[in-house]
Amino acid sequence: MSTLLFYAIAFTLGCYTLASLMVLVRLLRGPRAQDRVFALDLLYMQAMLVVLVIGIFHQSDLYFEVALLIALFGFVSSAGMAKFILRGEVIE
Amino acid sequence: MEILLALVIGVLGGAGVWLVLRPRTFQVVMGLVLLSYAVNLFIFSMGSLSIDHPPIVTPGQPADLQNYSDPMPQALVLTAIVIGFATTALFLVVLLAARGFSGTDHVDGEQDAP
Amino acid sequence: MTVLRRLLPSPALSVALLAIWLLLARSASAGHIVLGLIVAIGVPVLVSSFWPPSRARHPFAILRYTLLICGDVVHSNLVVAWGVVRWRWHRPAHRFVVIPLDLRDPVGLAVLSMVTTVVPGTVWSELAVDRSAMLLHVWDAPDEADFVARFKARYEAPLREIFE
Amino acid sequence: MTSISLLALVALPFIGSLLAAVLPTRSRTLIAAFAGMIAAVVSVVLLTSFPMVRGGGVIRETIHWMPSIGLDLAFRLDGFAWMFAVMISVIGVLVCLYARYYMSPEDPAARFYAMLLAFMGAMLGVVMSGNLLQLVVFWELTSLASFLLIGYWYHRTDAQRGARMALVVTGAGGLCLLAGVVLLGQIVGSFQLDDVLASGDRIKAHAWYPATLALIAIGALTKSAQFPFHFWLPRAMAAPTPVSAYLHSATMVKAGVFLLARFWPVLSGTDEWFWLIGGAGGITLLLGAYLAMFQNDLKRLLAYSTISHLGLITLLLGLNSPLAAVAAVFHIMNHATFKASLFMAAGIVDHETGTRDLRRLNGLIRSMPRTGALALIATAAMAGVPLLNGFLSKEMFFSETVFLSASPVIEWTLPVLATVASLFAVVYSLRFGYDIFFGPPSTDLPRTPEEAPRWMRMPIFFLVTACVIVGVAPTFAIGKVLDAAALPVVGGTLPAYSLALWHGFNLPLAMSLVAIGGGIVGYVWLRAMQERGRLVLPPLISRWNGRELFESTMLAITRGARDVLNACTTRHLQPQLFIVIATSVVLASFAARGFTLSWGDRPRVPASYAFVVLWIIGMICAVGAAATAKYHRLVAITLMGGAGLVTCLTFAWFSAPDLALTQIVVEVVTTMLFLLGLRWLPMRMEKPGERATLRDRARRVRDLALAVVVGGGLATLSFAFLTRPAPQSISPFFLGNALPGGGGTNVVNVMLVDFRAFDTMGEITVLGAVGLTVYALLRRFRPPAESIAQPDQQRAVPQERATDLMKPRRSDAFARGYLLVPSVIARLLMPVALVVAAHYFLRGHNEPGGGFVAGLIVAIALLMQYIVSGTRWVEARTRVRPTRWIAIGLLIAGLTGLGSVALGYPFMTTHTAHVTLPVLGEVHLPSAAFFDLAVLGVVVGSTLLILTALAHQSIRKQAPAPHPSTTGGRP
Amino acid sequence: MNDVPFWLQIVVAALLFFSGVFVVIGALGFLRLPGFFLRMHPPALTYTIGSWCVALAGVLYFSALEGRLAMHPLLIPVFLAITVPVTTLLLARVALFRRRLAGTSDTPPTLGASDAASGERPAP
Amino acid sequence: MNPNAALIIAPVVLPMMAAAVLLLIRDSRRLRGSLVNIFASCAGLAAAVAILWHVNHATGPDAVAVHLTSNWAAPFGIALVADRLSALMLVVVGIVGVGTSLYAAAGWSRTGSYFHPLFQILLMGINGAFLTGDLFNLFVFFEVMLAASYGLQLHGSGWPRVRSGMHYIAINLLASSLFLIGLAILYGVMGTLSMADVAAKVPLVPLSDRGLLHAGAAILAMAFLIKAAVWPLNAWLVPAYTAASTPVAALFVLMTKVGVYAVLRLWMLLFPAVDGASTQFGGPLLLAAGLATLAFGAIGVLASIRLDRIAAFSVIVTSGTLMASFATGSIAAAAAALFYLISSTFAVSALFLMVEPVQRTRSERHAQRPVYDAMPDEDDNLDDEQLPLVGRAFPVSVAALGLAFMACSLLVAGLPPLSGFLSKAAILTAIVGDQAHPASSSTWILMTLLLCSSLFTTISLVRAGIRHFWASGGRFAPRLKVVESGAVLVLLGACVALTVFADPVLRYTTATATYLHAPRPYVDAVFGTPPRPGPTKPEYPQVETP
Ligand code: NA
Ligand code: NA
Repeated sequence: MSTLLFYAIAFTLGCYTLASLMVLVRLLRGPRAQDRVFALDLLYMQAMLVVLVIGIFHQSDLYFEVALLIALFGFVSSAGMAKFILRGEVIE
Repeated sequence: MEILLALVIGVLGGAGVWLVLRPRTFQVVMGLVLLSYAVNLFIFSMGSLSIDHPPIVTPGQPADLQNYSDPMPQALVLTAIVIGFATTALFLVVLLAARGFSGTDHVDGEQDAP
Repeated sequence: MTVLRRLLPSPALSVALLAIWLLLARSASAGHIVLGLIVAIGVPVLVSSFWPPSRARHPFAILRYTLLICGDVVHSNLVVAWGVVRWRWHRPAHRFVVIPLDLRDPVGLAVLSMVTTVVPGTVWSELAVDRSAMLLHVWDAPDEADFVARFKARYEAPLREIFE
Repeated sequence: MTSISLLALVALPFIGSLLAAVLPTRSRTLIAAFAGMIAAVVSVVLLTSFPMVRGGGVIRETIHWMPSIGLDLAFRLDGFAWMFAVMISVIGVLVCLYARYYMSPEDPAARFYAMLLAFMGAMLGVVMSGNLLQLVVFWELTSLASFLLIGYWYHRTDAQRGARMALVVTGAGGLCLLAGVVLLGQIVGSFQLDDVLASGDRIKAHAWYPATLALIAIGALTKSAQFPFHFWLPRAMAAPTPVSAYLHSATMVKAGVFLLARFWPVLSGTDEWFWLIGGAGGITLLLGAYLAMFQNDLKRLLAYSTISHLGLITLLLGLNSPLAAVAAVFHIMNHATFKASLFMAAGIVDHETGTRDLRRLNGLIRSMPRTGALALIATAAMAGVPLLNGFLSKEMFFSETVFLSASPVIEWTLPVLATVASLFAVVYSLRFGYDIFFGPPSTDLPRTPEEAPRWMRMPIFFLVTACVIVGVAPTFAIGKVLDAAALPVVGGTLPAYSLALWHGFNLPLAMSLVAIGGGIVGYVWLRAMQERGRLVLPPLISRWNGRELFESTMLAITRGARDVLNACTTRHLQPQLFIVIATSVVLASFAARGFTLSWGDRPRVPASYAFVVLWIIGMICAVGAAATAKYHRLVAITLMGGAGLVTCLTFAWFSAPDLALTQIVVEVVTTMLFLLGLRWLPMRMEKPGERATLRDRARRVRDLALAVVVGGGLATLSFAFLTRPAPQSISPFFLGNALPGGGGTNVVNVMLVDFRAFDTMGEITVLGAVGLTVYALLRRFRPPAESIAQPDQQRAVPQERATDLMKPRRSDAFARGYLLVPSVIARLLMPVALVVAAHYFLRGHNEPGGGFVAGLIVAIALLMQYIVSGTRWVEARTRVRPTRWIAIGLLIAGLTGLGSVALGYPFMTTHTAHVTLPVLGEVHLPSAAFFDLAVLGVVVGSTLLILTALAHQSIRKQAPAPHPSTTGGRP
Repeated sequence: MNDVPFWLQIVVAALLFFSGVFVVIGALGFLRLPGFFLRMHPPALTYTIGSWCVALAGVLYFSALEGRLAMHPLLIPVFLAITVPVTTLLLARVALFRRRLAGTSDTPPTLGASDAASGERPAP
Repeated sequence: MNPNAALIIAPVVLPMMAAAVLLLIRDSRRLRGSLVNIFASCAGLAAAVAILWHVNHATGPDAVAVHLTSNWAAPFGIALVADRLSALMLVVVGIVGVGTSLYAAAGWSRTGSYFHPLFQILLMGINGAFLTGDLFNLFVFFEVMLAASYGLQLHGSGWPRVRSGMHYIAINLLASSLFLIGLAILYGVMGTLSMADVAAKVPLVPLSDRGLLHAGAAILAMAFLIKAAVWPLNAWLVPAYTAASTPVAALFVLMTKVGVYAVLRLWMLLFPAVDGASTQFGGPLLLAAGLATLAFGAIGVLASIRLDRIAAFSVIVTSGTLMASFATGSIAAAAAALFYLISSTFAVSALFLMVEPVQRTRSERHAQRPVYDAMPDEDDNLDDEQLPLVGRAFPVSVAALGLAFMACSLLVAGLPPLSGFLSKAAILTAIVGDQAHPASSSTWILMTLLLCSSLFTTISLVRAGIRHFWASGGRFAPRLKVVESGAVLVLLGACVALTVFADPVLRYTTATATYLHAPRPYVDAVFGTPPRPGPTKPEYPQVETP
């Protein structure tokens, strides 16, 4: 791992986590439920990105699997929440 | 980092305990979930934590805990996660049933329990 | 023919699945191709009760459309990012826009929704029950009519070509 | 006869009891004859064996039962036991005969005689026990049998109460006896009676002697109805009279004095013995006689008289004098004969007149002269009139009190006490004899009295004859028996005594005369007073009622127990959880004392600021979830998702890809679960003006403190482990053997399906069981009233306006309205998810993944279909049978494991088939893959079972017929 | 394992850099913008260019590292494109529904409300 | 592989397979389900008896039978260990299982879904817990047992069940967390999970780590003590057991024994009398807890009017007695306690089975009024003012029920002549006569409490018996089904057999207790069992561990 890449990755991770903090503020502040749900969804995305970047950092493919799962199924819980807010029940 | 991880475990556990002691069923089940996070991380922290040494055998690497992270706690946590999930599901359904019977979401089924 | 149709209810899907399989496997060895074929053929049969046969055609149109979207995504990203950065000094003309739809195919509509989602600056907000119109929230649309026309031409028309 | 089987002798009544129980219950003559025969056989065998026990002879028979704790079936018959056994069996014969006439034809005879025989057997067992523990066994059996006999007329409240009281008092005494016996056995080193009888000195010198004595004494005194345990005996009068006659004369109450006499050689001779046994006997003697004078019920009068006479026997035994002990043995016999006959007579009176009230019964001698005559003789014996057996033992007692050498106070009190008690005895005997049989005949009796049948009088006649013969010619009639019986009691050397009728004019005779004379005067005076309505209740102690004391004590201890219980336990969940957690904290800190937290020297994990931030986010999420769970459930679920996500990232970061995968899918499913459940929980609104009470706030502070302590403790512990050098772990073995031995590079997966496959098997079973439970519970789910209606959101949609917010329908290819696009996407996702699941499943052994993750992926994909298309739509298109998935999964798991057993290897041993296929080349097919398939099956089945069972509630609630078993459908 | 050429490292670093910057801007917008519908726009940066850059970086980096074409990171943007619309669609609908319910001004009326008579009736 | 070793997995795998098969049988096929259930239970009992037979007759190292699941040597794989203690417990489970499965066949499965599969899974969990030689596997089987028990406890639903079930589940989920934490600490200190390995490594734990070791053990013990219903951690038991349906409650009697077993097993392995630094660590605490539990249970029995509550508190009494007796550290007391365990398990289980049939006899009047609630009327004994002096015959079913009830009462209260008394007498003689531990105040307290518990139980059961069998009002002759009677008969018959063959059993338990007090044979057997060389492990062992 070269220094350049190391710093790039450090910067990127820093950006991601900074972004996560901002999203967390939104998650806590709301004001409405949809804001929070959206924030959670975004948090999943950022987490996925963190995992991917760590994978690059460690030159390892294993992290990709986790990211893939988040990409594929991270939306399910937020979609469920959205439906719940909209209709009062998830499965009709 | 160790301090912080320990702190995370502590905070998760503390929050879980606090919720478990609350009077509403929903709080209790949330508490159990948080507690299970704490416990899983706690078990996990018993092994030698290492970064980028997943317990996936690479031929030629000596099979020791310097080159791989400890697989044992991971196997335990894996089982614990599954069992925790199952029991959470069960408790949730039981609290729903209790709510159906008692008409309240108090853990004792009493509206004004002390 | 019927046997083939039964075995291969949606060839496009099967191709896509095979591609996904090979990407996941990170290998194009004989073994993985065989496995991938098994999966690609078997899975659509398994889920056929959920999945009505797709009517997607014109693979080149699909490719062209994809490339178009990719370009728009990059462009819109810059626009929205820039908009966020200078939010304090300049407010974009954000508004709801009703877009009358000619596209009726559910899959086409789904792709349209993906497009609006993927392209920053548009948020799919509502679809009329009869699929005759959709409501978009647009980041910056100074001229509503112009936006509608551009949108329909750029995004809806190709989809009608592909799906109808 | 040269030898007899004591075991057979004791067993015979029990066997008879069993047989009697199954005889037709109304054939009372047959059953009575059968029971009498049994008793007669025992009597005859015993009587013929007298030569073997004369002069210190002992018959022994031992059958090993539980030699490890020193409990054997050891039967031992010496002269004393023989005397008792004869008494028990002979009076038993008479009672059987008498009961035949006494009991009503409607009374269930089988039960009566079965119990009577069992009782007889138990008594025989007590007196013939050669092992102390065995003695306790039979002892408690007598309590039990007497309980059943007293409660024979169980529908009557007095029978219930009397039986219960008798059992509780004597049963408790029996338990004390057990304790005493255990101590005694420990002192002696053996429970064999022979050994114990040979260790008198060691016992009395032992530090445990007082405790042992007290415990055994309590056992004996309760049984013999001695003060302060005397109150149960009059209550036992609720029993049928034949039972009373038996209990009061030869059995039950005599067991107590039997025990005292049995242990006399080894326990007596000390001051403790004198004060405890003698004191209790003396008080009982006086108290019983005193109370007897005031009784108006025939049977109760006799009961108090029994108490008094047993007090006399106890007192005699307590005097520490061999001669007194002999007198005690003699009085045991005498009392049995006259008391049995008196009860039988009382029973006849009761039977014939329909009442037992002394005040109503008068002049019965005219209507039943023969019974009257017999009863009068027996009464005289009870009163101690010369030429009857009662007189002899009473004289022996008087002379003992007179010639006893003790402290001056005792030397003076005892004779006075004896005389006064005797005087009282004369009074109550007169009340019994004169009040009933003389005076003008009663006219208002419930029944017109007639002479009893001859065979009913027969037993009385027999007993009264014995009284007379013994009274007139004691040495001839009873001398040898008394010698034989008293010898073991006094411990080997019989003191010189004379059974002569006439000892000259001496102090004892004077005391007798005073007693008789004073008694007559007292009777006349008492009668006069009572006719004026005074002295109806016993003065001084009429308020002090043992029975009431017992009842109120029982009530008090029951209530007290309830109070203690309420103080020691709780019905509420919160205190329970608090106690569990607090106890854990206390125990753990107590156990960990001495441990000092050091900073450790394990190499530190390199700092990563990204993770610092992420963990801070995780902590904020956790605290936020804790804070919002009460009023903002959805927010709490969201925050919990955040915490779970951070947990997942931590796993990923610290090289646990499998954990991260599992965590993320479980997270998704858990969230869905919560959302499904949220539908049925009540809205909670934070009331702005509401302030918590002080108590609530105190509780919160307390809980917060505990939470902080637990959190701190967990943090400290994990920090300790994170910084300590790792121990010598077994893990390197797994790393080294996963590939060569387990055939996979993913060590964690190899552990799950090979090294620790047994765990995984249990784990999927848990999952299956939970799925089944959830389903079963939800089939009976009754939604709360306010949740049955449509959710607010759905009602808020204006019905008259077309809107895209519509429910999914069963028949459409895609959902409509707002769900159109999501449904297309969800359906597109389905095949993709299956491919991904297949990918994770197949690579699990070598890379992160495996059956569990694959199973959850499948489940989530299906769940998504439910969300966008609704339950009916999905289930119309596919028949997901979760239970079958579970069943097949478990079967595959079990069969995979058993397959290796069939091959001669341990359960779950992995076998790998190496197959060479045309295109693919060599393919390894490990049996672990089958096991992983089983995992997948169970995971899919259980998850779907849980989620769909919950989802079904939404459609169910709209169904018009809310019968639980008809809706929901079988999955 | 091959060495990754420096020029490629520069490319990868740049991609990562862009990804980070866009993600932060997206989050910033999500945090700062007023109104839910406005806030829904910036997060698109995260799941479009944010993820694309990283995926591309992954493709380049791993291909160079392993000496063969490693296209699998591209699956992530593809899957995101498929799945993300579900949540955003539903959430936008939620916001719309709630605004209509609350009677917030400048909320567009229900689509197709005018031809309700001819259209299908909503399910009860 | 030794065929006996193969037998060891039967008590676990058999019920699991049976559960799977039962899942494939439709709920409507009740008879078939019941038959499979009974058959599986009987087969389980047969396997247990065979194991007991083997363990009892084998000598030397064979006396501890080890099954290395997955063919991995200890401490790496999960070893199932059938020693004298496990075998004994298995037989107890088997007998109770047969009894309750018979009883359940009377129609109890109808009140809800999946009764039979859950029943078998519960048996599987309990058997697994008794057999496993691995700490984490113990956790897993605890969870198997608990998961099934949740379902069974809630079987039939209804508010009392759900309420108590919710409490029961909450407490046990917490206990499971504690279990995991304790387990993790032990792993952190010793790096192993095999019980034998732990036992071997405890003496090597450095002094500086003893605190951690003890803390881990204490937390682990908490999990077991909750299961064992030790005061003050037992408030969940009575509501849960009394609310459960009759056969379930009878089956649950086994579950507290699992907690007691776990404490006993691990305490003996971890802190044996021979280990220097931590010898019998926590012993006084266990003793105190046992005594407190015994006292609590006895008071509870006394305070109870309802039969099911009496039975439930008897479960607590049993736990307290066992815990206190084991904690005295005396071999004879442990032996006697094991004997007591067998007897009391059967007895209380039978008592639970009788709760419902007995209530069928109850008259309306006495159903409402407990006997002790009011003082009796003023002394009134004259016959002519009372009910006629004519007895009433018991109908056959009542008589049978009454006899069974009486036997049960004798057994539970520890009154002669049945095994209940023998076991109590054995405990008393053991604690008083222990040469190694001269009688101390705790001995006397235990003795007093034991006798008091007998007395209180007698009082309560007499009260209940009178209420049900001697009711003065009209009484109903209950209809008893053959399977119900058979179930009670199985359990009581087992007690009678225990009474008759008390000495062989006590000799067995004495040998067991002696063996438990010196864990060396256990450790040796586990480590002395080699995996079978085979196709997948030709060059075994590849990696030696230190
Ligand atoms: Na967009
Ligand atoms: Na795996």
